[in-house]
Amino acid sequence: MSGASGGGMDDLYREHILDHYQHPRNRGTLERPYITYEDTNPLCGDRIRMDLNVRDGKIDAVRFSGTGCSISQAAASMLCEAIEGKTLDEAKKISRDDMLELLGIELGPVRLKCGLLALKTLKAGAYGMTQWPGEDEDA
Amino acid sequence: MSGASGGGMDDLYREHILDHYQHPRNRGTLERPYITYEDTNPLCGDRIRMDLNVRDGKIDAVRFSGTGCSISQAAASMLCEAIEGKTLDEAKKISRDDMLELLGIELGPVRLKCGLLALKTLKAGAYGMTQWPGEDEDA
Amino acid sequence: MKASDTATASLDARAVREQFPIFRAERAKPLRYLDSAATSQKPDAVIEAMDRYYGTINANIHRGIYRIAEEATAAYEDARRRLADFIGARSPRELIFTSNSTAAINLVAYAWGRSQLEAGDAIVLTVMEHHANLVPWQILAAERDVELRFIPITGSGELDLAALPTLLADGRVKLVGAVHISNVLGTVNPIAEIARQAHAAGARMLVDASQSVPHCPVDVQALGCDFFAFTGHKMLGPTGIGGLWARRELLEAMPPFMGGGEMIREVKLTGSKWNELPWKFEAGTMPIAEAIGLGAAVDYLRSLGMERVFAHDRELVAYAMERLREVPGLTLLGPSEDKRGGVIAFTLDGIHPHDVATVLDDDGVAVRAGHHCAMPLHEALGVPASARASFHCYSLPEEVDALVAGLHRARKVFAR
Amino acid sequence: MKASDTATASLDARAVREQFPIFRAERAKPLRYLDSAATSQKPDAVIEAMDRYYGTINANIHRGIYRIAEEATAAYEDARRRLADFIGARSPRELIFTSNSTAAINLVAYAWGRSQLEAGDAIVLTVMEHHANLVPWQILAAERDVELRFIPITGSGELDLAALPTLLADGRVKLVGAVHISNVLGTVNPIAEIARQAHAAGARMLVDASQSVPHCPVDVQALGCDFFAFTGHKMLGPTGIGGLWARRELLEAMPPFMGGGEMIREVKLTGSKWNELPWKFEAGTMPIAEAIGLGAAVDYLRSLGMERVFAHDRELVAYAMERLREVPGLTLLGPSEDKRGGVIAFTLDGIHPHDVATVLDDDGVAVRAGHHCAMPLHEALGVPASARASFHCYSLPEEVDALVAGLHRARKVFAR
Ligand SMILES: Cc1ncc(COP(=O)(O)O)c(C=O)c1O
Ligand SMILES: Cc1ncc(COP(=O)(O)O)c(C=O)c1O
Repeated sequence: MSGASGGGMDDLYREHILDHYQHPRNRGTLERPYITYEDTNPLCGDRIRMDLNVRDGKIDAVRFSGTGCSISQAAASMLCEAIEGKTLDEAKKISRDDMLELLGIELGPVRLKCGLLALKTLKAGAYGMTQWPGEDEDA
Repeated sequence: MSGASGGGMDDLYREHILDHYQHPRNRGTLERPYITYEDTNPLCGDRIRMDLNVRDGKIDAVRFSGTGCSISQAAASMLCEAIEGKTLDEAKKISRDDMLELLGIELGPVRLKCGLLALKTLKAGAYGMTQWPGEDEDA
Repeated sequence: MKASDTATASLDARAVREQFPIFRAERAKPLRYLDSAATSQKPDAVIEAMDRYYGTINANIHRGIYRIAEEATAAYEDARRRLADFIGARSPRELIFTSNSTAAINLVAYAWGRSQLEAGDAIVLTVMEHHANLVPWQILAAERDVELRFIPITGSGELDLAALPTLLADGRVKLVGAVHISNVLGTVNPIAEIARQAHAAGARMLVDASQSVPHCPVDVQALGCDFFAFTGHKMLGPTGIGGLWARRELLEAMPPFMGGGEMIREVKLTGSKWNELPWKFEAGTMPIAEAIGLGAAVDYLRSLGMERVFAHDRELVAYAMERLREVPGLTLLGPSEDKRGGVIAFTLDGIHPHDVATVLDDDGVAVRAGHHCAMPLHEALGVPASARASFHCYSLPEEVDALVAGLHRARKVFAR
Repeated sequence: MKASDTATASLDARAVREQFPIFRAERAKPLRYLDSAATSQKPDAVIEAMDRYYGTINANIHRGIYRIAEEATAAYEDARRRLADFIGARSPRELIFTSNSTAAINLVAYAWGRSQLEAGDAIVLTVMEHHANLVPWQILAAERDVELRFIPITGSGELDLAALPTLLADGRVKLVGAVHISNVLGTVNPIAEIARQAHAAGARMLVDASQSVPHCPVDVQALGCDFFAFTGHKMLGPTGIGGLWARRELLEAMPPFMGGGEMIREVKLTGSKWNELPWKFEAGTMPIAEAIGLGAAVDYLRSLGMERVFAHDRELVAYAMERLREVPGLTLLGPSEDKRGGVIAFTLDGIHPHDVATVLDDDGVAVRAGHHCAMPLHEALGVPASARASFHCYSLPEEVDALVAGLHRARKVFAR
């Protein structure tokens, strides 16, 4: 059983997390998004909205907005970076583990939901999936 | 804390309890009772009905009927014996402790309710009292 | 651990018994506990799991970010997973913790029943239901003008399934509810067949599994039911916890039951959005220690093997029936040994079950006397009350012997 | 024991702490537990009382005639008596065991609310309610077309009572519900005054006492309320148990909530008669061990003295507020020290409460971060979330010091 700071706090707040948190990429909204979806983490009130524009099956613009902790906001920023330019099908394939790999940190069960909120919002928006990615593992 | 058989089983089934159980006094019903009331012990399904006739303020006939264990039936039999010929006011004064003294045995919290069922039925019938006699002590 | 579920060697009840502190406690007379259908005893493993939670990781769950809160959350959700697996659920999301079976059935009656049933609908139950699977439906029936119908029992204490097609015939039945193993008769009911007929008639099937989950292998998929209620304290677990399993689609469609923290996703003064399954139905601080204790109970039962637990129950009940038939004036209630679990109720001529129990208590033999929360069944059987002996994995044949000796003694006392 | 309730010597928190196994457990970093508003830690006396039940007298209650069943029944009802006495109830019959505060409030919403409220009626709550005293009423309001009204808060985080007469003016209000001590702001609300106005307007008064019963002397008579809900796990007791006190006349008039065993007097297939108070509202096998554990918690709290427990909380909160003001960029939520209990919530500029909590966790400091099940309050305060420290009898000033040190550290991490 690993706690939130399984690898220690300094590990959790690695340079790149703080960097994405304090200098988020793709923060903002799109004017007439093709896809827009907002979700919250019921446990803490974190809130993420993802706006996507798709052209020729490719995500040609993506923005996130919302409020939350460094993990949820950095994750959203990283996810935007990762999917921009990808096809929707490629985006759909991004898994829970891929997201955690992007974050590069170990998360306990509660903060895991912060780390996965952006992905969850994307998936719900992009193809109506309303469960936690990999839900039963973190149920 | 004293169990059902606080004083040992042979104590509990003293001669006079078994005698009243096996040879109940006043068992039966009255044809047109002045007062009739039936109650059950929800814990076990024991059931007692008491029928009373009152003349000149005196209980001039009393009968009990119902089904139940030796304690509840013997208690009813003893209570009938005790109140026949008494005034209603005198009958109302019979307390929980008086009833237990009549029984002459120690009862744990569960069988206490068997021992007091007849008295409870009488009180409810005789003056609309709908609580256990001495309720808070045996709540 | 799963392998042992199908092990064939029989249970070493004497060794099992050593793991239950209540049987090691010193007392004037040894405890002969024959009331496991009312509540089971608890092994050290269960008590210790709860003490460990309280003593090392006690914290509220789901919201705490600090270490012990995350450990407590993981332990709680882990217990859910083990329990879901134990009964054959497809996902832990279908398993809602409640405070007991009664609360589980009331959850269905309120959240599903109130949203689905209307005047003119009907519910089919059985005459052998425990009050827990009767009174919630009576309350609903009175409120909504819904009709209750009952599957009767045969003379040998089995469900009279011949009556079922007629009960279902008019297509108004929305729910069929039945106890899996009767807590009085011990009868093991043919749930899969009832569920098949219920579904064919367009009704949902609810199973009161309070007496089966603790005693025999169960699989909600094989039973083919829709709702499945059970209770922790009868399955070697603590008081204060139970479970409701239901098909996910049904749970998704149901409105919540209790409102409060945790079951919501977002609250504004003007209204709220519900949380996901299973938390939509878990309002407020849950019985956390109890869920963890129940998880330990599941592990313990699995280590014994449910096939073996059931075989042990059935051996004891067969032995008890044989021995009880020796007692003059004794009437056994319920079916033959091959059709029942580890429960045996009886009456003794001229001696009220209360008095039977009191005499037995004097020898340290604990049996239940009364209607066992099944008044309508007793009415159908034509007896106001009965005495009942019931077993679990720690029960021994000499406890049956003590019971029989006590019954002979009771007859002597009352023959005076 | 009662005498110590008014003792003046202050609490020896260091000695108290020794009696809590969680603080004696070995761990890499000492536990600085500042989340008692979420759940309290448990003293040995409580855990041992439950272990003793399971290990020596484990049996189902009220129906068993044998010795351990009678002992278990007596222990359970004894716990009720002690709890009733602790909150000033006139009779133990007015005290219903529930599984937590949330269930207690839902009981009122279902059994009283559904039988008393109709379209056009109104309920007054406060903006600072915990979801437990908000969502049940939202569900009812939506179902019955009942209007919800809210007492707002002032800039300092107190109830704005000036608004109450207007809210009550049209005579449509049937219930006023308010939290006794806010679980976020720490505000101690003037319940007696609110109850007075509620009654004058013909409304009933419900108090969510989840944060007061565990921390200060309470007396339902002095408060003048009608319904009073509390929860065991916050008052040094186990999870899985709580209580509802209500005036007897109200309870007598209410229909039951959950149906099942024990709450009935007589069951026929066609209908049932309810049991007496308090059992009418206690369906199925209750949390027996938990009630006994809660009884032990009451004894323990009384031995400390509730005046002293409250004084200890308030000393710590005053100290914490003083120390927290040193932290640059920190904003305290709620009123001044003299108006609050042992709860202090705050925000830190530029650092989300989650991140605050994670940094603190690294030093073993356990605080809560989020909306603390009070989303509408956070909306009113204009912050999405806050961090919260809260105390109980085992809390120490050096835990506050560790909190402050951790906050300075968090500022450094996020200043990179
Ligand atoms: C003010 C208040 N009300 C209600 C509750 C709900 O208590 P429980 O979760 O034990 O039902 C809490 C605690 O979470 C609380 O702080
Ligand atoms: C068949 C059956 N159903 C339901 C129950 C109720 O269980 P609980 O009291 O734990 O809710 C019991 C046990 O009392 C039972 O035997």
